[in-house]
Amino acid sequence: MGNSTSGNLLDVNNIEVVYNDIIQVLRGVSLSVTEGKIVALLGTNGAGKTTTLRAISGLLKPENGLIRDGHISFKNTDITNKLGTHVVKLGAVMVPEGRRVFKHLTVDENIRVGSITRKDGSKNIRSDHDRMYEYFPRLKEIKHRLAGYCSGGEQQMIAIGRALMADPEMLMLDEPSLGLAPLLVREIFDNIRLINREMDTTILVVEQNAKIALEISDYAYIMESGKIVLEGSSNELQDNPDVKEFYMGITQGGGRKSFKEVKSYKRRKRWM
Amino acid sequence: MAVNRWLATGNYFTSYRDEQRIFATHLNRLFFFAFLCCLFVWPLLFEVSNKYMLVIDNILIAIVAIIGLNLLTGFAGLISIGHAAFVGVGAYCLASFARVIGDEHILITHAWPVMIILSGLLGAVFGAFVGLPALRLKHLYLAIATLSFQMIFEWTINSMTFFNQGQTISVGRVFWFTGQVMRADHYVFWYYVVLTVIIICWFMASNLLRTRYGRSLIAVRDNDRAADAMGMHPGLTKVYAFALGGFFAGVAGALHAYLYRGVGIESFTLHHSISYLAMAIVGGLGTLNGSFWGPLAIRTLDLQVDNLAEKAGHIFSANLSLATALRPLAFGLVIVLFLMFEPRGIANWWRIVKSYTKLWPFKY
Amino acid sequence: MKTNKKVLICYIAASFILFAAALQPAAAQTYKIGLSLAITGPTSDAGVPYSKGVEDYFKYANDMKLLGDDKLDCMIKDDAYKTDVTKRNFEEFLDQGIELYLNYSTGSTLGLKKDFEEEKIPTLPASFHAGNLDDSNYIFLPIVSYSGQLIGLAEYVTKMHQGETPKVAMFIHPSAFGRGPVEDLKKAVEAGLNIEIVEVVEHGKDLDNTAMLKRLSSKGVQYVFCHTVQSPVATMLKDAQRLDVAASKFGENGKMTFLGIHYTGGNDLIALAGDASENFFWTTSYTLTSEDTDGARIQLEMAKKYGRDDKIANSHNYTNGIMVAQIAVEAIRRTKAKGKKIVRENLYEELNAMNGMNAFYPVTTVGPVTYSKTDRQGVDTLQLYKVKNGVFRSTGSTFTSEYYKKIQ
Amino acid sequence: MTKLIVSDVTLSFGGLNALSSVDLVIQPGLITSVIGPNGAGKTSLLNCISGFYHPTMGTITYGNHNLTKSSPHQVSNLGIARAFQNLELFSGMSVLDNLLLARHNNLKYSFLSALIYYGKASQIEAENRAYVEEIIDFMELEPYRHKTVGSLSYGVQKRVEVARALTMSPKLLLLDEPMAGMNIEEKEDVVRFIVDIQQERGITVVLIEHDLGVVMDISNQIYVLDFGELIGSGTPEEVAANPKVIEAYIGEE
Amino acid sequence: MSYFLQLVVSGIVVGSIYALSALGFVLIYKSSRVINLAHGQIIASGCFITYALNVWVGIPIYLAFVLSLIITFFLAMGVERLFLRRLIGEPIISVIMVTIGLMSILDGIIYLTPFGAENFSFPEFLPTTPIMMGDVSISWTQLVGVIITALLIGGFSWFFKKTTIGIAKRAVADDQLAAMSIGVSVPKVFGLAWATAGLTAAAAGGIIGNITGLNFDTLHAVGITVFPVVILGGLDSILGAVVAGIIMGLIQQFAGGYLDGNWGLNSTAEVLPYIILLIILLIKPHGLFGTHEIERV
Repeated sequence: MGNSTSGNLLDVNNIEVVYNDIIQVLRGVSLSVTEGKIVALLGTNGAGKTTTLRAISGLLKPENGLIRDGHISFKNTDITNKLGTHVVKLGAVMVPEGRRVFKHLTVDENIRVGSITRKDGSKNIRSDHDRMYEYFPRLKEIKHRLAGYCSGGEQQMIAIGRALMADPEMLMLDEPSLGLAPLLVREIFDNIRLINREMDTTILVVEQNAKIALEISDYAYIMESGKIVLEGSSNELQDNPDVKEFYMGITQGGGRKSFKEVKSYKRRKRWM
Repeated sequence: MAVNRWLATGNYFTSYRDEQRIFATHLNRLFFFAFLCCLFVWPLLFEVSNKYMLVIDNILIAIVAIIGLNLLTGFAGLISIGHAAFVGVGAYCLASFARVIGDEHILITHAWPVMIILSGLLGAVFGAFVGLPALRLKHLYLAIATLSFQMIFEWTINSMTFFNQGQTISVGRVFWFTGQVMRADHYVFWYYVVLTVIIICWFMASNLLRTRYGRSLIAVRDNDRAADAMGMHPGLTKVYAFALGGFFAGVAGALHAYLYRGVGIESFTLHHSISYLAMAIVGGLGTLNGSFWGPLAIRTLDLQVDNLAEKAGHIFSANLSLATALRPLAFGLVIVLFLMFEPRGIANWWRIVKSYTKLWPFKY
Repeated sequence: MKTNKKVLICYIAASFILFAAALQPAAAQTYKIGLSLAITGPTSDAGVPYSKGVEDYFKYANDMKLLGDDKLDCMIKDDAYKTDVTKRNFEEFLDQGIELYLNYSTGSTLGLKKDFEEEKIPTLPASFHAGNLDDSNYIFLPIVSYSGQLIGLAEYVTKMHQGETPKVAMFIHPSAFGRGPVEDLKKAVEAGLNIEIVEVVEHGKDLDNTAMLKRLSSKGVQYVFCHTVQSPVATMLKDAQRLDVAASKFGENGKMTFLGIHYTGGNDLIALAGDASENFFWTTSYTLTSEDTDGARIQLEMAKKYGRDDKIANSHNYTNGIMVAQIAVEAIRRTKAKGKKIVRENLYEELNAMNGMNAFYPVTTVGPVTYSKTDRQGVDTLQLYKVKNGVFRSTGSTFTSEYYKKIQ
Repeated sequence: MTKLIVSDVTLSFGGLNALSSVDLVIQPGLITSVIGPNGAGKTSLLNCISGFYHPTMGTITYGNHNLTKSSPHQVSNLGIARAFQNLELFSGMSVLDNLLLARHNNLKYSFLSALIYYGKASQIEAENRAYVEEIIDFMELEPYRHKTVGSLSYGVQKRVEVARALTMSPKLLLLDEPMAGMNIEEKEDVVRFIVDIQQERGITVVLIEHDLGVVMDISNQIYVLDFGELIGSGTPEEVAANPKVIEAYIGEE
Repeated sequence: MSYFLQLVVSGIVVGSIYALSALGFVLIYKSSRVINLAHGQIIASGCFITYALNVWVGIPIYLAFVLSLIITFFLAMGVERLFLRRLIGEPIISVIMVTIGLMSILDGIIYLTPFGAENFSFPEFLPTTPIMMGDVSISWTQLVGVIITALLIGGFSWFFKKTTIGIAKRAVADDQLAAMSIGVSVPKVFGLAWATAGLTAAAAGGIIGNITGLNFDTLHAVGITVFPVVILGGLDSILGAVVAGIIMGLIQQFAGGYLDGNWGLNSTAEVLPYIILLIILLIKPHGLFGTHEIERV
């Protein structure tokens, strides 16, 4: 199966992931990413989105996780349970959740270290390095500051820049909007779209903020408790009433329901 | 339906006070007291050689010290590479008295329970002092600070004439109601004393752990910032943890001095500190019953390795270095293997055994 | 058939019992001796050859039937230089029923002194610390104490030194073992020994002694008395060579002559210090294998017989171990010869009687062992050795320390 | 009821101002929200109030008490409790133990009494256990009572975080993004708890939150921070209409 | 004055040896946050390997030295693979205790060799006449030792600052998961850290062995003596190791030179580093150059 040619950049086929040999997090997840597109993976907390990303990028091991069933292929190469290094070398890089920059390294070093797996000469690396500063001009100003002292938005840019330095064909982003102010979220997502267009990088983005994710993506999957429950082109999903209600907080009337009302409704339920 | 207080099955709690009991069922309590009785009675029934009684006494004293280390390192998460120095402070408290008032003074020979408590208190004071850097230092830096105190302690004892420059300071034989405890009864007598001390210490420690004074230790270990926000002064709590550890160590030190009838620096070196840590780890950090398993395991291992080394020495008589190598090899391997395969120590095996028998006679 | 078998078994058993009973009075006895020492841990470099010496000599005594058909069983236990373990070993030996005890370190000898008294067991330590003898009746030093050795050295210096009062520094081990003789040497000076003690240095684990050597040299120190183990002495000698402060012959003006007592010298020092050990003076009561003596020959033969390598065979601590074993065997032999039972009290008596006509002459020492109720230091005679072309050679004749007797 | 007054507070790290001259008043009995873009200094402000940071300039007072130089445990002794943004739970302990720990200040018995666990100590401990149970009930944490906190889902952990702060029986509760990373349903739950805390228990709440929807719905008073400066304040309606706030925060949509 | 200068020179010599020994600690700590208490044993084995190659096998000393660096490089890598790999992510105390266990195991292994109980010394291969600079003298052995130290330390600081692999090693120390996400092979980095630490340990061992002779006690005591140096320098700073090493070297020399023998004090060089360490830590809790944890509440 591993070498079947599907035309997709990434194929995830019915994978099951187990942590510590007992806790099953993914129960048969399948998805595929077509080259050059932005694909969004949406879902609530604990649905298994992050685990899916980690399974793809070979980062389950540190958390004691294992793909027990199913397989993943990237560029028609089987990468099931392969180590992170291997996957990065093949061209799929993940930006982990929660802006995990190297706090004690400077911004410049953070970006530079992203090129660790590259073998295509220091010239290319240097030109890519400069290009990162073009994408994120803000980072150039704070080049020599320790990344740990940068703001959340800056850290997210560093993390993305760092991942791009590996010259990936596919970039995976894990909740880039987490804990960021609305204005920044927009900026980050604009950047993502830009990267997709200018660098021809395929993007797989995991998000909770369904609204903005559906806005920029071409195709989307929705996960719930370890399974894909819905998929479709982003435009379709945007109009899906269920998606609207459960993931975007928009009632059927089109308006937003007030949290206070929810409160009194639920309290009534509580007393009943 | 009547509450069944004998077995865990059908034993439900009707008040919060019930839930906080040390013994969940009467059966537990019964077993515990039966076990205690056995501990007290067996030396009367069997003839034990002095050597083995000494070994047993030694294990028991180590248990007292390890209860302290476990509170400090296991529960409060403060690594101490200077526990032998704390034990030494207790021993040298007694030795100082012996130097000043003479080793056969009535205070030492008759009022020995007072001396033991006094040594504990001095250990606590010293512990608190050593713990002061905890107000500022964290993790490894704090561990190394305790190492520094160990070194300073050794140097001080070694160079001050008051402490006989580290040479043995002798401590007199004590009196009991039946008169002076002579050589023949010495080790058995101290067996009973140390056993009693352990029981008291165990009750004190387990009581402490179900109150705010014990919980605060665990809080600063797990998350000292949150502990701060909960209203505990993280620094002072750590200092208090050191004092607590120092108290038990001090008591152990005084007992050691009485048992060996003398105090010399050789018993309180860095090597001993390391071996205390090993006991705590092998026993199981952060569990009270680990304090019993650790010393038992390590000291027994020591003994067995010695015997083995001797046998090896006979077989390879031309070259004793195999025997020489055995002791450190075995000690090292035990620590490493435990950490790699059972980082929660022997206490975890105990827990597993207990959970198997817990719902007896009903299984899951 | 069944009954036959039973009868047979009964018969065999009965004959065994009878046979054993008949043999009982003439049966060879085994005497138990215990040795606890540091085979591992600190000072194991001295402890290992020492233990081999003891072990080999007892084997030798058994093989050569020095005690007739009786056998010696010496239990050797490692205590890794820890007093606690020594105590445990000692208790075990007592449980096993030893009649004589061999101990090792200064710390444990001092620590167990009271037990020796209570148990009334004669003890021969490898530590020659003079303090071992205070308030104690049962400890017998095989040779003269560190203090005696050191004062002997000092007397040698006063005798050979030309010029004014020789200025002396002491380089000692930071422990009871090292500090032991310091006070005694000071007492000897008060009693009229003509040296000036400029400084007493306790060494640490230094990688460099420049500071100390420069300081001593600036204070005009000409002689450095060492009382420690080999390794720090070696480091110091190397530094002295580098700083060019080491004398090339005894008492060279403006330079320092290094002298040491028992545990500082021997082949280990030469092994560690190499060239720098040249011209180091050393005193002990033993014969060395680098000299052609009877003791050396017997020692080398014994080592060969029991398969020891050259290093052990030539170690002065191997000699040291042979020596204590010799005393033990001799005491037992004499007790037995008198037809007395081999028990602690009799051995103790016999040891105390080893003087005058009854003095014991071991093969590996430069003088006789003499013990009495008041003198429990064995060999009082010392020999001075000097490193020449990488080996220790004796210089001058044997001597005993006079001032040491005066201050006692 | 006591007012918390932050006046003219400046906080700088190595020349960088996290807060500059911030003035605000927390009225007792109300829900006050602080909003602002990431890096605006909201968490820094909370850290200043709860004693983790000490302002470079300015004062913070709570009633008659000056909190400017107080450390966290001193602040908590005054009845100011705090829930953290990045979970700061005792993750190896059960939910119950976490909450019991929060009662630290409310337990008054001596060390000796604790050693023998007799009389006062045992009585107070039992009372205390009962109180914790009440909070567990209030926050609907019953199913998780004996579970290790680390093994719970993120959403529940956040709830434990709030519950723990509440267990301290505070007069003023500081909540730092209690709803970050939650889906809408979970958010609704938390909102309900917050409103209950204020209305049923009469506890003053200071809330830091990104979700404007939530903030607008439940706050009585809103302060808006941007780059460490206060750029607007008032009722939800006032703030929503403030052009400066719209520009800095919501962006032009 | 020349006395003072001699103390300074000797202090720097001893200090640079401390720095080189401390460098091993720093290399390991910097990438894996492990403090290796068995470093003294690795230093000793490096020294013994050099000796064995040189004297027993008969390889020329410089070649033997380089070979021992290589052997120890792989030895340390093996140690990491065998013992520490499984403990990634365990609490500090476990890691400390594992290295203590390792210390015992290596002790045991060394006791199996002749080096355990016997003493040796390197054959002289450098001129034994000291180099005199006015009144101040320094031996060739010491000079060569200082030069090797300087080269190694310079090399490693460059490596960490300037090369991508060096930065990657620091990155691993910072956040393992993030490092893995960009394709850094964490196990490789840990192995490499131990290997390089082993290399420096062998170098230190070779130098110390030439100065003091081969006595196991003395050699593995260096491991403990270097502790205050490592902590004073701040655990993860190479510059810190150098500065702290030299400070400690100087302190010990001055203590030996000015305190000992006066006021009844003796072997103060043994204890003074610890006292000074405590004082400095109270003022600077992360050592002189240690990284402060960036904590955000």
